[in-house]
Amino acid sequence: MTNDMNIPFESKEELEEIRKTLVKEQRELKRKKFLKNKMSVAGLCIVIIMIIIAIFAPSIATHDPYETNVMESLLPPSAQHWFGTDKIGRDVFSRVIYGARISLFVGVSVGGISAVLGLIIGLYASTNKVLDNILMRCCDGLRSIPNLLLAITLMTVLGAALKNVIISLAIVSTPGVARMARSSALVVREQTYVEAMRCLGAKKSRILWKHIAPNILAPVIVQMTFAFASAIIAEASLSFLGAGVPSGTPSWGSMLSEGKAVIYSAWWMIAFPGAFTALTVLGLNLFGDGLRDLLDPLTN
Amino acid sequence: MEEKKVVLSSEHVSQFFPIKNGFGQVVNYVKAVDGVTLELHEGETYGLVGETGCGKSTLGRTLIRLLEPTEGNVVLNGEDISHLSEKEMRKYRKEVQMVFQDPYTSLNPRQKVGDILMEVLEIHGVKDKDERMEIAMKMLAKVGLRPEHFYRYPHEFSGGQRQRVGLARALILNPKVIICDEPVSALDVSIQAQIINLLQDLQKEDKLSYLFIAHDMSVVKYISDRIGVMYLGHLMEEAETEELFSNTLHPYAQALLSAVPNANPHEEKQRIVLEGDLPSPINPPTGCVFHTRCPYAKAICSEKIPVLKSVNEKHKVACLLYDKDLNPDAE
Amino acid sequence: MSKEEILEVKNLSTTFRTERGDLKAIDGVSFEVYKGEILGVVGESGCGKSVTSQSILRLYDEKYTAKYDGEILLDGKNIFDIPLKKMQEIRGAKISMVFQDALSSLNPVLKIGDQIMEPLRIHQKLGKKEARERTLEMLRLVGIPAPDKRIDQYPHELSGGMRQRVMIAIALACRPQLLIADEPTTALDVTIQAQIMDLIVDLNKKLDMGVILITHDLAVVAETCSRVVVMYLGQIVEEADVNDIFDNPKHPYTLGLIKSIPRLDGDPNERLYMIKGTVPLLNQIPNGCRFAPRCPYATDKCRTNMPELKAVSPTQKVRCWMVEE
Amino acid sequence: MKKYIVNRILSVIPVLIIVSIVVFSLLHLTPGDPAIAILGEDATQEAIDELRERMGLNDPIPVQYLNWLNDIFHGDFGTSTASSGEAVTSMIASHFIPTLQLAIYSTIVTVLLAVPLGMLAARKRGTVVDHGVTVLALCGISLPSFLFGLGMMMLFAVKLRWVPVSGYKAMSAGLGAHFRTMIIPAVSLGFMHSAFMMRMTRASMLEVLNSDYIKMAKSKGVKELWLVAKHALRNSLVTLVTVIGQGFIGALSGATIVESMFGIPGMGSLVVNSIGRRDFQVIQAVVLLIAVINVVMNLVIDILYGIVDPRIRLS
Repeated sequence: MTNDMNIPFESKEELEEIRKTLVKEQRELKRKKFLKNKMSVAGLCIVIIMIIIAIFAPSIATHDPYETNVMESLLPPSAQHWFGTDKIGRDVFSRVIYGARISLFVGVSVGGISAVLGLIIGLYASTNKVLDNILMRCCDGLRSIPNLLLAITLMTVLGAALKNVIISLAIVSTPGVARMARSSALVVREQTYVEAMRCLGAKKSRILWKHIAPNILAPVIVQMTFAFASAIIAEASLSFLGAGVPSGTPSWGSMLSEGKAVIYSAWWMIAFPGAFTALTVLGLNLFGDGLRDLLDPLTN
Repeated sequence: MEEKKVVLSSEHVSQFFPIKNGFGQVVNYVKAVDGVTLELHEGETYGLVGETGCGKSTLGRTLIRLLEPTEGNVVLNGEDISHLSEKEMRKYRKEVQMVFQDPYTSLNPRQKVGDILMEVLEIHGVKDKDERMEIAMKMLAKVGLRPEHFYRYPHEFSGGQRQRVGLARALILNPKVIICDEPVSALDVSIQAQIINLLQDLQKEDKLSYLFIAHDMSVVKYISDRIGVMYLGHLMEEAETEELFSNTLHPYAQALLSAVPNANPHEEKQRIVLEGDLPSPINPPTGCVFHTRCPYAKAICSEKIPVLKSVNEKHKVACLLYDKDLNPDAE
Repeated sequence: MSKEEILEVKNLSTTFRTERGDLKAIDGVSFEVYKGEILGVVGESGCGKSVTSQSILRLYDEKYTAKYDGEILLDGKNIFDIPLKKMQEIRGAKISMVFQDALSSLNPVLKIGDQIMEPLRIHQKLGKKEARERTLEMLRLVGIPAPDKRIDQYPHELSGGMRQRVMIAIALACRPQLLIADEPTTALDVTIQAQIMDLIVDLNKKLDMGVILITHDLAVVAETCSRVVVMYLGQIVEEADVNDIFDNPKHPYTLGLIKSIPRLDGDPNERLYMIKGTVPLLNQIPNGCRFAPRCPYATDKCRTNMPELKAVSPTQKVRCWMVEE
Repeated sequence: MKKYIVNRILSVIPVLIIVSIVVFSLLHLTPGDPAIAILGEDATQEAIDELRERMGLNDPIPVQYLNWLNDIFHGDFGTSTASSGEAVTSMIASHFIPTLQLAIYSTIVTVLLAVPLGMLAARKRGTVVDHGVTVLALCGISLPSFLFGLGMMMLFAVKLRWVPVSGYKAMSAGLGAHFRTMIIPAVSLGFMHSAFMMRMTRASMLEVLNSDYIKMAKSKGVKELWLVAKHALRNSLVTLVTVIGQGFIGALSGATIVESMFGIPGMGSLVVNSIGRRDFQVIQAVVLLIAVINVVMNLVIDILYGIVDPRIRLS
């Protein structure tokens, strides 16, 4: 044969063996690399804790978040009410726990929708000039309207409901993801391996989905975590302004808004929902930073 | 010399890239390749040299139909593939393939080497997975890689090894013609030697024809049977390697060859230094594009466009100095 | 002939602090540079030739990333003893540098005239008018046509060859004793490369300065250098006059390199020699002679202890056990 | 350069058109009939039909859109349905000044906080200072402006009583009073934007400091101070122009929540109040105006970017 390094062709079992060890080795390498980045591990832990809280809210919460009790209005944190009570006697701790559900649900769905839509718009915008112009001008149009203003306007049009909050925030954050996906796709499109696949006769769709999409997935996923985080802030802001979830729903934003009204007397009304909002968003941002290095193949 | 079978040829191929203004109207053209005629014979290595911006890579991409020629035709094994659609072109992909310069961007970082090779087979209808794996494994061995490389990602390979994977991917469809676009320029000297030897061994074994595009003259001289020198989109001179170096005719080719340093300290070289800068391909000089920098330029050179003419059966040149019918007082 | 020595590098090592621990990029590099000579430093990527050149000017950040050992003697003084602040008097005045890619090495938002004037005004405290005059003179010296038009242009408005000439003009503005050229023509076409190499050789004679030419292209070395240093994996493996390097190289790596390059006057049917294996990473350096795993003549002795760089003739030094017998 | 400016302006026109379409359609998507909203529930059908005719609500949508656009070009944003027919244009005019002031003050806060810290972190890369700045930036991004504002309000207004909890005093009411009411909103709005700007300044400064021309300048013997001030700053200035410009736009259009929280009668709180009153004319006008300002400001920044960077100016 042509070259002295050529070992006779192994049997199928040996190859399977080699494959398993290599796959395990590659996964181990990735795990070790992620654990090295302390900050993003901390971020992941925070996010996991929040998810657990959201899922097991009923068993964690000490009271029914909606049950009012005028007798116990504005009590400071005590053994009975860990985070104190609000103006109409509802237990702040239980409402914060249930609030986690709202925030995470909004965050996940807005993050997910804007990532998927953004990826598709970005990919197809990178395919031809005309489509690119149309799609990108629409994105620029939407992005020039400030996020919160657009969200507020959409909410007033659609009416106060969790479903509408998600729709509005998805419309607000999709253009950003689309623009980023499009610029990454244009960079990938110039790479030689895309040209090579065209030489090898691959169809346009195969190149788009099997070669361009996987290579812009990493930046899109990272952008998704940040979209997730900003969706939580946006939902809180909307509820704070009274344009978010219907009143009475235990959302961190609306609790903060109620807290502002009694800022002189009830510090706990602001402290606890505020802490949870900030912590969740910080966790997501830290995790997002760590994810960026992990998914970037070149840094291995 | 019996007439060799022509596997790939370009007939007056031109490639003009339109320049558009703000409103999308075409204002001018970048004349990257301008009327190049060239034939690649079976089992031969045709070296295509020239400096940056001379259009050699663009010509290579046009011959493999990554780009559609603006003028002229590309003929592959006797069939005109100049303006075929992507679907029609697919069956010809088995006959001509390409190897690229930059090892770090020519492989999809998200795909394992094995999948890269198997996907090519899948595209061309090899249905059975085991069969695809077997072919891919054989091809890896053929380019000097070991079976466990099958499951590794491109970033786990050195530059030289990646070029081997690129080569394996190009050869897996058993094409007869390979266009090598500067395959060794990005590699270190010792790795370069390994890839050059591998290319030559594969050529002997499968009777491949190479269009070897490069700017490093000593590599091209070593590996090519015939060499073509390009300047600003035009093929200036074409000759068998020995003939070109011993009897260089075109003034640009003379200057180019004299500028190439030789790894021999004793040789005192007398250099022809070209004045001025490379003109822009957007509005190249009239007549012969080299006349603005040519030491022998005459008035006629700025009027008439030289045509590639045979000086003998091993040597063609496009220069009015040697062209009787265009230029009465030629040699 | 007693050559006047400009610079002597003694046992220079540079260690970089990375997350994966300390990496010794160059280990015990020693050589001299004489006035009026062009010393070629040759080696493949990763052999440490660029690190050597930038360590001479202490360009690496010494607080967090790099640590130097050994000595570099300039006019008898060791450069590492000089406080970092004082190094500015040497950079650009006594020793200056030219890099590979002029487009990225010239400041894109400053006119080239200002960039040439800068060393003149720092080191020689020239006034604006006088500095501009000297700049025009430098532009003419490096062969740039219409200097008075070019002086007020920006780097992106010049061609590749001209940008390289501007960089040489900047480096030579204050007539340094030593010019370090780090792969000055690698990014250029062969005709422009010939012009730039001629310019460097011409200026070397005219200004009688020493030049360290760093390149991976043996052909360029053959045509321009008088003495050559071959580096492998952070160490010098051979040092000799250019004729000896090509006519009878002593170190197996030098021999391998020369036989593996296709030569213009070489025989096309002869198969290129292949040095087997690949260059190991800096954190997997083999013990003993670093070239042992790839050396066809390696013995157990080579694989256990490291040979010294020994003089085998007044002009040739080799780091190899084989030379001893 | 001219070609650069021309196609920048050309690319802005479609964006403006799309913005106007989006904003106009928002008006038409809203449930309920504006005529009824003005005349009230018990108005007679004829009165409602007559008003609809006068307001041109029965014309086909495109005609309405063009009329609406025409009015805007003449500076008439229509009349507010909720607050008894007051001209929207005058309402906006009165609310614009506070928003502008808040935007300017918060941008100053942002730039003073972000640019030096960003550059310091880049200069002292990998040290404690660098990590400190990175963590600070992360907190800034994770802390929504209204949460940070609430914190500041509790500390300075409630506990230390240095400033009133909310309320706005115009310049005319004395500089001291004006600034006492504006300092906390400006800082809370500025802090969040400074987090983004800090990271961007650090990244662009790092890129510049590791560039070849800084290495070349160093090898020319340029002193440490000049390296940063002349070479590095000039280059990062090019990107800083964009970053600061975006910061100002962010402040101008992002102040909604901070304004309403601190009771500053700016455009943001105008929108928030209009939500309650379902006054779509006002919301629509404010959103359109801010979007247009946004687009125009981006155009100005692009052109400024071209002027600062010779590679574009002379291409």
